[in-house]
Amino acid sequence: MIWPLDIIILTIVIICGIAAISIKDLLGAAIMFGAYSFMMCLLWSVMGAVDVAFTEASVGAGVSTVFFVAAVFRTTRRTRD
Amino acid sequence: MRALGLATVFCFGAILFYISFDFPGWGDENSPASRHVSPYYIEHTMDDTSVPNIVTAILADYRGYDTLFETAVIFSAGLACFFLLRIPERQAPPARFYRHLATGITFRIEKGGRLPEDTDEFERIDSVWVPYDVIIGMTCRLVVPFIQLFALYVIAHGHHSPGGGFQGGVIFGAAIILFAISNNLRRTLKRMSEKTSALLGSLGVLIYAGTGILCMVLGAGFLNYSALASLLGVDPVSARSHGILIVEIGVGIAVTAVMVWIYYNLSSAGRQDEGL
Amino acid sequence: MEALGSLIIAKYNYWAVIALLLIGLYAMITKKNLIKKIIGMNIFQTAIILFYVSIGSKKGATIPIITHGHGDASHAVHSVEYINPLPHVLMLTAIVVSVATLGVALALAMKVYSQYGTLEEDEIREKIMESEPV
Amino acid sequence: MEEQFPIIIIAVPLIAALLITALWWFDKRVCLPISIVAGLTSLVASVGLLLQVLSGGIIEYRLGGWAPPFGIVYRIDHLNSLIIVAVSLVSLLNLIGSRTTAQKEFQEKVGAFYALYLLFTAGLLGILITGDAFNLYVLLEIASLTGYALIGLGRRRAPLSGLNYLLMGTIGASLYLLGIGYLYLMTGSLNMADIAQILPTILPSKVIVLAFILCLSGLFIKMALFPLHGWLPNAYTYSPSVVSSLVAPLTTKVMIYAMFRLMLTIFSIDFSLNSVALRLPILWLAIAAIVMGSIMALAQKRLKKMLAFIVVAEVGYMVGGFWLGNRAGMSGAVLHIINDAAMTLCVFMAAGAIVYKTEDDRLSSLKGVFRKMPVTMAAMVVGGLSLIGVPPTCGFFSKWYLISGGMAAGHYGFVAALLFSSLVNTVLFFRLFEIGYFEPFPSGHAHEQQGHTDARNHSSSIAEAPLDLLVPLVATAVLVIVLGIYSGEIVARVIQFAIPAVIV
Repeated sequence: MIWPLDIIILTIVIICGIAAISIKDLLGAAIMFGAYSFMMCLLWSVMGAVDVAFTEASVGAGVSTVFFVAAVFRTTRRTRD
Repeated sequence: MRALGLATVFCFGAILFYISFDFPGWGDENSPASRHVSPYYIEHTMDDTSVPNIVTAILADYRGYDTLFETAVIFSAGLACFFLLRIPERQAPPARFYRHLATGITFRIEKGGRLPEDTDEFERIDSVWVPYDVIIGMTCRLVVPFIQLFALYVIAHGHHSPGGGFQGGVIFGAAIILFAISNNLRRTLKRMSEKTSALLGSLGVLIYAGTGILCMVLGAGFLNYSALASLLGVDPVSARSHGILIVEIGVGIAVTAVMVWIYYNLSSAGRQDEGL
Repeated sequence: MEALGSLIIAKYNYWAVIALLLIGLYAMITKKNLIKKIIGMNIFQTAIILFYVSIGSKKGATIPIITHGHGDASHAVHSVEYINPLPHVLMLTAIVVSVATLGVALALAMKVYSQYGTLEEDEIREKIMESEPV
Repeated sequence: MEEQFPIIIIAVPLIAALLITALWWFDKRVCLPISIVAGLTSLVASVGLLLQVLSGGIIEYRLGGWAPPFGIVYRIDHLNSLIIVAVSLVSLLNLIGSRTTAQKEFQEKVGAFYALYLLFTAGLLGILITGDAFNLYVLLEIASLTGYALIGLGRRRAPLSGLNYLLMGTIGASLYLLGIGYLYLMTGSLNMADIAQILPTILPSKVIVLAFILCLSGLFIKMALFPLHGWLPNAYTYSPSVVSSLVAPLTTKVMIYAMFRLMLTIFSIDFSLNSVALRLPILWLAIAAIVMGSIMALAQKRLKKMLAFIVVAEVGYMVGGFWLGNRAGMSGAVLHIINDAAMTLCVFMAAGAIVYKTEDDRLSSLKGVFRKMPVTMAAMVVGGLSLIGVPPTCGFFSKWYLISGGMAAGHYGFVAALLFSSLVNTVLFFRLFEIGYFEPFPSGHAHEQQGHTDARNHSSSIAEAPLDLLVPLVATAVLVIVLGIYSGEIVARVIQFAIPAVIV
């Protein structure tokens, strides 16, 4: 556990989280959410939770993002907030 | 509404922030969480189950019942997506489009006429022109087997390294989803139909639950893998290790199938045609 | 000053959790777009997962996979050498639950879209008012 | 065999759901028989378990053979064994009645419906039986996830209300998870009994108080306690009838049980009632729930929505009963969990039968329904009288206990709210009976003026719901009365032991 690295990644995670909910384009938001999940996965592997990080990398950053993109493709990209 | 939401959020945050000062420090090895139950797992896992990866041991054995229902949760998600979205084909479409694969020419057949499903030269598409890229399709096709091989490794090696049924299953499912994205959904459905994925999904959870029932029939409690010792011909500790492997395989099958199943329904809005 | 520094190091992870919880909750309460709400829900869930993982971490400990696993029976295992594995197990479950919830939520959102042709909550409400007066 | 009853209750519905999903691709007729067999097995095992508890006291079942703080255990005492019987019975009755309506609503997807139904039941039974705080979360999620899907396939506004329910429900479950995280941080354990042993050594602690509040508010969202009830009315109104008659009697009750388990086993009853200054605020919330639920029910023009708001009011009854903090109130609340499950099933099933026949649940379209569907409406009358609280139906007895609990605690606001709600229920149901019985059938004007055969035949012809719906409906109505007659027995032999001895 290296705490400067930890703080840097935490900051990126929070920025990605804010970006994901404030981008005015749903496809962009979905991709930002993927980035958020991937950063979260890095954070957990820094903290030593390798199994959780592995799962998050495959589930959160992989399949969840695909589901989001699929749903956005089948509905609409438009959003007003 | 926005102001009210902000106010709620800030109150909630302020309370959480105030209470956080009473927490034990982060990473403190003397915090109650690290002192009470968890040392038992760290110190006894090898003797109890002979699995070096403590997380796998707890996941599939000490708290195996949780994991059974976690698999059931993912299974019910697949079932729920099917239940909500699937639109069964009631009538034939007015016209069908087929693409001749070698030349890329599209044919249009009216009034319910159709080409045989198993032809290799033509593929069915849903509109006059559907984007199609040979390079991407071919590359992904080449990559997919390697990803699947890695997934199998992750499932099989979960005892000794990070990984296990969930991770491996999701990776295996992701490989199939990659194929479906880079080629198209119809071609994927030919290789792994919806029925197959539903059957595999229930088979996976059934392997898990069935192992539990088998232990029960053999005279121990539900999910007590040490009862498998007589069946497998090993000592009870190794039997636990083998039991963990069996249920991890079940989880892997279930998660693979369900991920693919959810993708089928989400990407085509339940029509199961060309997909993304 | 010294005390403040150690306080921050001991707590900043929990504060980050709180920040993420608030981001998720804020999105769920104030955003009108259904997909945005679902993203907020997911952020809320991952924040809780981060909280559990933070509980599990231990200074100076290594990942919870026992080295010298087989063969070297004389090697005693000390619990201070390994990170607390229990929260990791719980959070594996929680991650899987969150992706399951996500799948169902997206399926429902797609059904809503096919019904009303929009994902904005206020526009949906207008359409409901037009189509079915109580 | 007998020592395996606890797991049979949960595992049989789970495995049946898996089998249905697999077999239904080959033959669609297998779904209902498999489900009924599974439901019946589960019911038999739960009755057996109740008898075991009655004769031998608390039962502990170790899953995987691991001792309590390390593995997961089931812990069955008088409280949950009684509610398990009620839940599996309600689920089975509704299942028997589902054949025609489910076929009509879901057509090709009926197999998926039965699989989700059984998973939902297994999840609720698992919540009731478990002795592990985190395990409760997992089972809570399985019950909710299947619930969202079942509700989302209704008509009109159903997908939207299903999604709303999902968002609210996920916040609720996540708050509960966060609360358990706080507890784990301070105690290092997840087993309920173990946490309860550790807690006194670290009290007083602000973190524990917050953990308690977080868990409670998560469960409050899940049980739709006013003002967090926003998701409930629409979800229950627009869901398919067979789903609302499953979800409405069970979800809120099981969540109330979870709240009581939290108060009783994890945090001790003394801590929850006295150490935290939550008793009065929650009592007032319960009173608000009763009053507002009743008033909102009065304003509704649709039958199912009116019943949904009555459910909101009933949640207030039980929450209030537990937080009164005396023996009469708590016994009343436990008894009311069971009675309310029965009577809500009764009225929702009757409403389902009416909707099945008339395709419309607006109150104004129910004219002459007594003549058309006499058996259904007879059951509705029994359910309605029970909700009002008329002896000998079961609603009277639990309400009696609740009121005497309120008197004993000196909390007259609660008593007044209960009486007010009974009054409103009287108005509601008698309005319904009046429309259904006295107002003529829409074509009845001709009958009055010309008085001839045509119109008369039309208005008096019986068009009853199908028999497979009527039989369980009548059985439920009988159950409502039987429960009322034997309620003294139930309290004396079971519920008495479910309430801790420190409560007088």
